[in-house]
Amino acid sequence: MVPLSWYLIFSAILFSIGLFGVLSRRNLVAILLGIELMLNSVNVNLAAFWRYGTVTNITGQVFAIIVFAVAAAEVSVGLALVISVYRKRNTVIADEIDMLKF
Amino acid sequence: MTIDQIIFLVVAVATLIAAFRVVTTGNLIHAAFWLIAALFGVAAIFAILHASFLAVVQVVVYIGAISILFIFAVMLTRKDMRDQGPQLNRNWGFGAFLAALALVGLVFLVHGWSGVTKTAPAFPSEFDAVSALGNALVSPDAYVLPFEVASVLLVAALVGAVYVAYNRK
Amino acid sequence: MDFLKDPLKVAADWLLGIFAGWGMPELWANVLIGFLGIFILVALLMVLDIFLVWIERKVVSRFQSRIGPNRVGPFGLIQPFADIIKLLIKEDTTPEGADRVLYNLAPILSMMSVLILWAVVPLAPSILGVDLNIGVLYIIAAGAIGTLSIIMAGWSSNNKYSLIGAFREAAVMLSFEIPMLTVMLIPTIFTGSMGIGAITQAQDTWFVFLAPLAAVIFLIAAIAELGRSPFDMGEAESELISGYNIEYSGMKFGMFYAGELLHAFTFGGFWAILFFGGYRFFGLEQVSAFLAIAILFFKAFIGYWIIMWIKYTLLRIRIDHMLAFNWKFLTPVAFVLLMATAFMNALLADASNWLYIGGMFLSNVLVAWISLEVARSASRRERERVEGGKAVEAHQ
Amino acid sequence: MSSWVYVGLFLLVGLIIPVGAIVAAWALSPKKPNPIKQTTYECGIETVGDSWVQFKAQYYIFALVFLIFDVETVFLFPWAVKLNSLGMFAVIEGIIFILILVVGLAYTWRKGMLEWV
Repeated sequence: MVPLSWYLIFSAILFSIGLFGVLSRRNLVAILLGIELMLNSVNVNLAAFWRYGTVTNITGQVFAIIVFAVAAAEVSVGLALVISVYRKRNTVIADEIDMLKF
Repeated sequence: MTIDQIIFLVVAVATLIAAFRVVTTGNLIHAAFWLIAALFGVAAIFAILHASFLAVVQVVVYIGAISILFIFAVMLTRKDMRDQGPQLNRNWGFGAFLAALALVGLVFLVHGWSGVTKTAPAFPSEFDAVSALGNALVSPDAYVLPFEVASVLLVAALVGAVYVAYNRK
Repeated sequence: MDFLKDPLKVAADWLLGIFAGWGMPELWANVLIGFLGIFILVALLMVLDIFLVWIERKVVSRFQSRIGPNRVGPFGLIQPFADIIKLLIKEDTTPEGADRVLYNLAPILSMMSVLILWAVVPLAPSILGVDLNIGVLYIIAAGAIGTLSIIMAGWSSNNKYSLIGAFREAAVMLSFEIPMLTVMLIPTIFTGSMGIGAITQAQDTWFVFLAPLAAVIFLIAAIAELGRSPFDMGEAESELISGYNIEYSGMKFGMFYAGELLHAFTFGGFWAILFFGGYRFFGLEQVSAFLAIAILFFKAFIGYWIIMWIKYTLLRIRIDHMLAFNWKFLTPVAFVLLMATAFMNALLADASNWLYIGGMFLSNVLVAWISLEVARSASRRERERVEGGKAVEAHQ
Repeated sequence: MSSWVYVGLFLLVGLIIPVGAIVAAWALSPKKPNPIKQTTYECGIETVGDSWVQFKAQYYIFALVFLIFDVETVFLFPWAVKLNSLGMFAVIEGIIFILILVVGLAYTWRKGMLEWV
């Protein structure tokens, strides 16, 4: 059997890769791609804890499903904002969207 | 090593490679397709975990809807994709450092926790996760409120996103 | 007698004995037997696919008062094999500037998305395929891979037409997935399970009598998913030439074409399974597994024939009309039908069987009638707005 | 062994067969490329510019509406599975859930965002 730690380490690596993407990509869409990876790593954790805890207690899966809904809401609003910014400023580079700068 | 472990390792390594390509590929369409590969790998992990419902929902929602939305968004902003220029910002080294720090911290936390070497309990053969989910989502003493609030959240996201993205001429 | 009832188990036991004789561990032997079984099933499907080409060509010829293929072999039966040889030895061109990996991956994924649908098809009472308890969603998940392959093909070909075709096709496929998912909830409600095998076994009365409107909506949404006329916006020969697969030639085009035909047949099969009892036909399925498979395929062919009939009869709809039809008519109707079904199901939970069937049938008819009336009055107002009062008189 | 192993095998076979067909065609077919053959096919007219076309924002709006309703219907599947044993209360919850989302659809419809401009 696969021990629980493998899943946790897998999701930790996935989370870190996503975090790296969020922190270092210049493109707004690419930043959102990184966020997707991070949300997925959370879901892996939730499913793993459900499987390795009490299986009949479904809480882990309920949380994972709520995360799906949150991810859908996040992506739809996030990408809509990117497109709106692109229309106004003609750029999707995060550094160049500096309207709030002093 | 047992067969389960080999399957897990193959899927996990493939997923992580795909995830790494997501954050390093210059061409954003390719990054979106690598994201699909990574999401598919996560779906396979769900299947290995016996979370059948999550596995198909992962494919239906993430691959069938979210990644297509990403591809459409990339297409809409493609004039400015700048596939050639640098894809990482100036302080990417700092970002890498923070990501590595997060990884080390998480692994340290996992390492120090006693429950980590736990193996999975036998999967009860009569247990139907989908109907248990159905019970949990609609019974008042469980998650009926999150269930309804999720629909409010989705409507708010729909109205907000469509309003922002709609091109008023 | 056993072999007729449950051939799969007999064959599996026989093979297991052979493999055990070779000293193979039981686990590996089971996996190998599964692999062989799946391989044989998929190979048979590909053979069926070859004949679907012939059937499609013959049927369309008859619709159009032609004869169709009739030179090679009796009734032109060998024609599809000649086509395959031609596809195999045709030079395969890749357009300049194409994204080679994605360009080659797209036809493979397109075919795969169709083949994996057969994993959940219950062929007979003893042959349930992979009896997943989420079978209904699995169909949609496989469809998601199909949508992806179309976008992949359109983008990687580096051609304006294929890109436009791919996005139109993707928009249509996405849109019609909502009514399809919604009406798939209705057999799920009746059965209390998402497993396709369980849905088949629950159909003592075919679900088409309980939910005729759901069956119609499923068929419409399935045709849109397939990208067939009247919803073939992605191909649109007269404006986009061939849409997303314009740059493909040889076997890669063959994969798209064969995938489309098998997909249509498969959805005919799913229509039969979800609403017409699958392999069930007055207890005949219990006689032999082969008879059950024959019944399922007969029903699937009827579904496929109806899809062909619609394809070769109706004209292509404009894309804005198509999407408006989905979002402003089909989706609301599907939602109303779902709510009505859930409500009636709870209301009639203790009623007798006949009352239940009658109530369900009447509620479906009622929803259909009301929605058609609403659509009619709305379209009349629309006509008045566009054409002015007089033109409407002329229409009536 | 869970039944997902067989789904995995199905995926594998579903990959092998089309790949086999394409590889066989690649092995058998003649390969004589030339620049004319490899140009993009646009009805014989010389191709102008790259394949980037003005992408309609409306596709994005439809994908967005689809995403929200997709998630919503997926939420309803566990509800539908348990509906027979849960009684009227669960039905009303589900109907409320659907009605809230129909409000979203009505909003986008009313604001004219479902029009193909």
